Amino acid sequence: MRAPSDQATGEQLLAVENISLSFGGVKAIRDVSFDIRRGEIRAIIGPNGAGKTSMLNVINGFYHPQEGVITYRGNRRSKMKPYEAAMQGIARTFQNVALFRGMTTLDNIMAGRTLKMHRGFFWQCLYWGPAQREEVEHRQKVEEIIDFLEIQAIRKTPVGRLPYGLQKRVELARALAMEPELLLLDEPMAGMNLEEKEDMSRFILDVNQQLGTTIALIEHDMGVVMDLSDRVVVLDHGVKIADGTPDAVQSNQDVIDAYLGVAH
Amino acid sequence: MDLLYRILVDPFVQMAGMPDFFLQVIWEGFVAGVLYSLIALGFVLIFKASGVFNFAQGIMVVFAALTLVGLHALGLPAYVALILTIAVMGVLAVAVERVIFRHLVNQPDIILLMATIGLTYFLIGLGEFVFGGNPKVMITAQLGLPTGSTAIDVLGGLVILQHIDIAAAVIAIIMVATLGVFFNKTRIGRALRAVADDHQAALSVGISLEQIWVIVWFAAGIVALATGIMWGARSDVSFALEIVAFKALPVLILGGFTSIPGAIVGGLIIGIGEKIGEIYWGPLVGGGIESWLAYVIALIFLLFRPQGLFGERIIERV
Amino acid sequence: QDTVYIPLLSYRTGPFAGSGIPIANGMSDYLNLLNERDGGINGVRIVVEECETGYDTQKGVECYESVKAKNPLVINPYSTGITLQVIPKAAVDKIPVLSMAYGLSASAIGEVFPWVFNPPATYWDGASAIIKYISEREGGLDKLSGKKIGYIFLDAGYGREPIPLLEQLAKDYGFTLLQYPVPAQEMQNQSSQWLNVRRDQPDYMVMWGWGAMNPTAVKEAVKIRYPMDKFIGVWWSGGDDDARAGGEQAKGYKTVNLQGVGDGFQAIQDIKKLLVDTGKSQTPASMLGENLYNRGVYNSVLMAEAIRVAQEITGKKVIDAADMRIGLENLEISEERWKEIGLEGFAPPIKVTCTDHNGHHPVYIAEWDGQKWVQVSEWFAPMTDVVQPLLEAAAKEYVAKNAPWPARTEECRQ
Amino acid sequence: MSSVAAQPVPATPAIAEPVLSVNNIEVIYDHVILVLKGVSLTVPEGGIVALLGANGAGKTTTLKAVSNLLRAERGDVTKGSIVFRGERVEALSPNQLVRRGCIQVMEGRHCFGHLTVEENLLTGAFTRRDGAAAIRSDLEMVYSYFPRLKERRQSLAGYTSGGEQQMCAIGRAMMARPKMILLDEPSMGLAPQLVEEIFEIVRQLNGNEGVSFLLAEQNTNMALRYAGYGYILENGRVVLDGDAATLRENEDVKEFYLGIGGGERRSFRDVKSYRRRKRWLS
Amino acid sequence: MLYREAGQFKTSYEADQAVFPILQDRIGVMVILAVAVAIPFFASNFVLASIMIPFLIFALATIGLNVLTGYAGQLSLGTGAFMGVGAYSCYKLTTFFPDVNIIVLVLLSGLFSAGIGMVFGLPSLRIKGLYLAVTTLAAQFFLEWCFIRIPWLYNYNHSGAIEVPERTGFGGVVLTGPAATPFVRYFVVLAIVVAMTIIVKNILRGRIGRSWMMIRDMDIAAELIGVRPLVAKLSAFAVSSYICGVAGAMMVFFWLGAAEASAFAISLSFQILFMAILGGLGSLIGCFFGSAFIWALPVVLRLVLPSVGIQIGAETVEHLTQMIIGALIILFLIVEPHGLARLWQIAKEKLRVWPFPYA
Ligand SMILES: Nc1ncnc2c1ncn2[C@@H]1O[C@H](COP(=O)(O)OP(=O)(O)OP(=O)(O)O)[C@@H](O)[C@H]1O
Ligand SMILES: Nc1ncnc2c1ncn2[C@@H]1O[C@H](COP(=O)(O)OP(=O)(O)OP(=O)(O)O)[C@@H](O)[C@H]1O
Ligand SMILES: [Mg+2]
Ligand SMILES: [Mg+2]
Repeated sequence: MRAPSDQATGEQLLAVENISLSFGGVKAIRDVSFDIRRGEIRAIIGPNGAGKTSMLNVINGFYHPQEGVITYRGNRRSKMKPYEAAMQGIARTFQNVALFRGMTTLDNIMAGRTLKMHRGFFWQCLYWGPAQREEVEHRQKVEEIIDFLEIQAIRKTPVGRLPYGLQKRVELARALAMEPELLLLDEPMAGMNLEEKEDMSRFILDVNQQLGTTIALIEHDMGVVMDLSDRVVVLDHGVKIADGTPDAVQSNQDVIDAYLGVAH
Repeated sequence: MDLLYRILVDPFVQMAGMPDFFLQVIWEGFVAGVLYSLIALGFVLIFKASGVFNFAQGIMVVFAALTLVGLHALGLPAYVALILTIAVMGVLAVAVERVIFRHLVNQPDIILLMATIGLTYFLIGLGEFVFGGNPKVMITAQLGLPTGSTAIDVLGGLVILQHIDIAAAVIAIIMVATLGVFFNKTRIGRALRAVADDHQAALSVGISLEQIWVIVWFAAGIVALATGIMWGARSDVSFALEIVAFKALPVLILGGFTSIPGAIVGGLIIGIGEKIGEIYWGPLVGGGIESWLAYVIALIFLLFRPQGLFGERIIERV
Repeated sequence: QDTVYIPLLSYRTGPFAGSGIPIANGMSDYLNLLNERDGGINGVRIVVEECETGYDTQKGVECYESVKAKNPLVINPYSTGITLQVIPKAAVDKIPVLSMAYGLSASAIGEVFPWVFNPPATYWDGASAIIKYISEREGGLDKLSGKKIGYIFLDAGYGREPIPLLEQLAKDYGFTLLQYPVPAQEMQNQSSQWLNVRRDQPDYMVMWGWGAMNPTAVKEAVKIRYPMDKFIGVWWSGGDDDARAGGEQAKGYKTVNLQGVGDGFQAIQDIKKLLVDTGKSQTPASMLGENLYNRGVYNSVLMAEAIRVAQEITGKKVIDAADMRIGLENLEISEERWKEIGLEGFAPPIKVTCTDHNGHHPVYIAEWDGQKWVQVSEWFAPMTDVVQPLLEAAAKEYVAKNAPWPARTEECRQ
Repeated sequence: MSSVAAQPVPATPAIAEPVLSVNNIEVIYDHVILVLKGVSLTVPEGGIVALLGANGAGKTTTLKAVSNLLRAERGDVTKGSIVFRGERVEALSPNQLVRRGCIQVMEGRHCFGHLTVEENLLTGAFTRRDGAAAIRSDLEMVYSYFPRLKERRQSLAGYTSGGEQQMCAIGRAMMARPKMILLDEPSMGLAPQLVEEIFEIVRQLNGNEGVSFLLAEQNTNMALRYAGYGYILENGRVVLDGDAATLRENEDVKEFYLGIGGGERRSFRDVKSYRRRKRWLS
Repeated sequence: MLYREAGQFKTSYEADQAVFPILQDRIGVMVILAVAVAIPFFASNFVLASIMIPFLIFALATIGLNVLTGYAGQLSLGTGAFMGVGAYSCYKLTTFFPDVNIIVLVLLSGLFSAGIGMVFGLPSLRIKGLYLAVTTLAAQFFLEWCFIRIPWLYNYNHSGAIEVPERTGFGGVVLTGPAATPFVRYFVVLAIVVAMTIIVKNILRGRIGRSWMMIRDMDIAAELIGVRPLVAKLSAFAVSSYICGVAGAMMVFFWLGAAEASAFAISLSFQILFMAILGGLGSLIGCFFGSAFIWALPVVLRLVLPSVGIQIGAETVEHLTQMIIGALIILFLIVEPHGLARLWQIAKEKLRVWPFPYA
């Protein structure tokens, strides 16, 4: 386990500065700035409706903030298309599972590799030859992920039929298949019991440590957040109210009032 | 240059040159629009309550009108036939719910659409079997609907108003108003929208789909009857009327699938728009453009408002 | 007993049923009458079988294929679309096609279309007859100059077919042709077309409509107060229901007609007695003698007479499709013959020849009196001199475009 | 980890007249997938019963079998019986069941996206006949439980955040004034503070109004603190049941569901390798 | 016990990704193909010309629509018009290139409808779901209007129809025109349909097909994963219209023999849509089921009904047929809402667990 202090020196991967986002009258995010460093696990917490999910949406281009700049890998940008974010190595999972319900687990994960596949239309029509070789190559990568997440048994099951917890896992697998640099996880453990949360935590740590993927994590289970994350940013009503190490955040009175209720 | 003139200037010159005729065009467009709205209204009702596009609405129009005329032909007085026809539409509503929709709760919209297609096949077969395929004359006068026309002297010319068209407009407005109030101001209205959103959740809070569906199919049946009477009075009562139902599509799309006022406004825009388009711009390309103009008008509106004028917002969120 | 098989591609369902039902009734009633009354034609019973097309080309082709296997004498497609499809097949399958006064006008040229027959007149004849009638009312062809004639038509091959001829005549006689196309799906919704009519104020209106288009047009004409006696439809726009829909005000609406109307003819009375009153027919008594019903009867007369002629020429009792073609090519119904078959004054004498599969027979104008059609003009001949060259050119064009079109090999037997 | 000392309601399901009893039911989806293989449970009048189990154990299926929503998923109860307040209910429609006082809060929120938050809440009162005033005051009650909802009352539910939707779904069920609530994963996606609040609300409704609860929950810790009795489901079978207090002391439950094996709370970081799941049934 | 995959181990991903990984399925497909090839040697011309040929052509058109609606989730009501574009372009091509093999022209004509399909697909970026129907409807009616109004398209024929000229190929075999036997036409159609089905299957199981399904299932997520909606949707429109175009050309050239604009009316669009939905959206085998159900079953019923019952009129047969079809559609949906293909799948699953009722 690495000490949090190592992280502090890590190079900055992404920075959001003075982001504001509103929908009509609703101000979802107001003037929030923070950064994510390469290789760290950065948690975003806050009460319901604080703007956490909206923040992730801003980072990967689904929402366009009215104000503010985002710097990713040293490039400043304000507006971009979601698929451009994906091309630059940002992957994510969703709070309300957003799997492709009509496809099998395997296809869902293969979908994550879309950007890595290049064979043209002609070869796809023929299938035999290059297209098949490519398909098999990527299938191998996907199988590794399937092994890693222990979902071999449901490979060929349409995801619509899976219980919620497994769906979340498939979603993680799909995001991993993109081999992202930055992985955004939106409540990956909601609706899981303790044992499953432990498993999921393990996966997340492994991804972070073995593959060196930077992770931004939204989670309401404080145990998970405290144990996994290197730094935590706390939002409330769209405003950043705290930012720092888990311990510091946990004892911050504002955070306790707004979010935790009682000290955990 | 000449072409530009003919596209950009000449039509307006014509409009200004014959204002009485222009007024007549608007009126005809208005009437057509009202009639389109009547068809669209039937679709909206069922769409609101189940999220399903009721393919059978067109044939229901024919079926209702045929029943009315058929019962009258048996010697029943017009009003008795009318009441009996309403009863038949009620029976149809119950049957549709019992036999079809009860078994298809919580299925994807496209499946429900397919079921209404099945229903369409069945009703066409049944209708032709019972009533025969030959056209019949609507019993307009017997129902006490006005016939004849009035010519108004305005703007240096005559504008002819058909009494039946005026009646159609009045009936349509009454119908839209009643249904609008019924579905928007009562708790049934809220329940309807809930059902359209999520069958299962609606069930879970105790909304009775059976009851809701019977109500809306019955309402749609009555709207179909009104539509059948009005269109029947315009041409004749035959299975060809079913084709007219397609006209509801651009209206619905423009107005928004779930909105009762949308059906009216959409109908009027399409009705008036296509008449003006056909009369003043149609000749440039040899006429007959009405068949696609409505869709193009709807398309242009949609590019600005993808959910139609009054449709519910398409929720995009992750 | 000996039988021959005649399929009828009818449509009693769908949007065009309104026009299809009386025709189907007339056709089958007359053939069945021959069976009931005379025991068939020279002792050969006719097996009549309807195949429902719904006026749909797909089903029409299916019907054609299904009846083909049963050795039909002749095919009556009763739809221009289906006719166009079976025309090329006819020569291959060796089954004559009888498209009575519809279908491809150019198929009148027997040299090119040995297997297709479209008596008694083509659409071009019809259109020219209407113009001729108008000119007579105006007091001569030279009076047409400067007049405006509106043409409202079903926007399909059927309705577009007369346009070249009308344009030609407009050029020749100096009238203006105004076109009002009605798209098929707008059949019952013609207010724009009639608004245009109201604006343009044409002196006459000519209509090429079918099915539900007709009653709607009549109603719309009434609505804009168009003078009904200047509104003339082709023979397919002359259904009783079509005019009836316009109510009282439809009085004066005209149609160019090919045969007599009313149930006063002996043969029709026989049908009533032997078939309708005994419940052997689907026809309601009120429909007997209606214009389109009689059209159906006419169609069957053509077939029956052709069978008789074929029997005579070939000497066979039970003829086949090839014989039937010969029968049709030598079809002749004289005045006496019309009388013999109980249809005196029903139609002018008919003659079809190897080269002329149509005959361009005389037509007359009928007017709706609020209850029924009445004849308001003498029988008169269409402008064959204008039509014939056009037909020949069209046939030549057809051959060129459908190369390799087989040359006629059938000899002309008499 | 401090805890609000929750006194478990002493549960004696055998004695008190059960408000709900499920007897040995079997559920098949799509005619081929057998999911519940004989589940029995009872909820005593005024009791809170927790249904625990891993993902896919069949908790949701059980609840839906009770509320009769299964049919909408092409599932079928093929065996066994369900008795709600002395009446067999398998043949009733969900709406009849709601009228009889049993309502379900569905997993995954299921708010009506195109209705505003307030309209969503009002649909909950669909079956009520006790007048607008009563409904109004209940609406205020829900708002007082969930102030966040009041702030967002006019926005379309489809646009609200996950947690807001969850509150909306729970509030909606409360609007029906039920005798019994089937709660499916109420804590999912809620902030910790709210989770506590939700369970407090459950306790209040239970204590003040005598509402019974059948509660499917992953947050075992919470569930067993508030429930009187618990069932543990695995692979479509009940594998363990007992008083909440007893369950909490059970070593296996501690190990797998409470995360306090060995007496101390483990850190998520320290779970070294994936453990083989120990199961009561293999 | 017959349908078991037990014991069939796949040792490579290639084998696992095969279209029919299970031996019994492979055998089944072979049997079906063998039957398809054998049919003409037994069946009457009527069966070939009126059941099999249209059945195959409609199945292909349904595949085209299914690519767009079933796989890419874009509702289309313009299939008929896209088929029309194929037919009219093929007709023009035959006039311009009378000597080129007609099959090549048929395959080329699809390109034109692909192009037009893409143009009408553009609004799909902004307009979704049922609302998208308006663009395809606009396409339907506008194109239909063009088929009537642009006489150049039908070579200024007075009849306003396109007529199929006689064309030979492969050493003098008559392929089109009235002299082409159903036997020959059937094999040409069969070959094209089988080849196109295989190609579509290939596209579907690769990257492009997956990106369509991603857009269908959840367009937002798909975009966040890196699918460009523009490319995915337009490619679906293109492929779909291409297939429909080819089907349309075949419909006229190998089946009807001549066609007016009305042959490509909205009723054709609906007919194909019914086939796609009833067969099962998002299933290739379903396209064949749907086509068989909506086209072939009525034909068979029309033949069979008179022979079992008392003598009834042709129109009564038609009425009964319609009622039966309607009732069957409803019945099938109640039994299995996801179409005939799903019913098939469930049947297979049942077979797999047989003799036990469920797994
Ligand atoms: N597209 C939108 N339109 C309108 N309002 C929105 C939209 N997206 C988010 N909001 C509002 O912005 C606020 C923040 O929402 P967000 O989903 O970011 O919350 P969150 O922090 O993720 O909450 P939770 O923990 O409950 O998921 C909420 O009040 C929500 O209703
Ligand atoms: N509609 C359905 N069709 C087929 N199988 C289903 C369906 N719904 C659920 N299942 C299956 O039934 C089993 C039980 O599912 P259920 O949703 O009841 O589990 P759960 O205990 O609620 O799990 P979770 O904690 O993930 O919500 C799962 O294996 C699931 O795959
Ligand atoms: Mg969120
Ligand atoms: Mg569950």
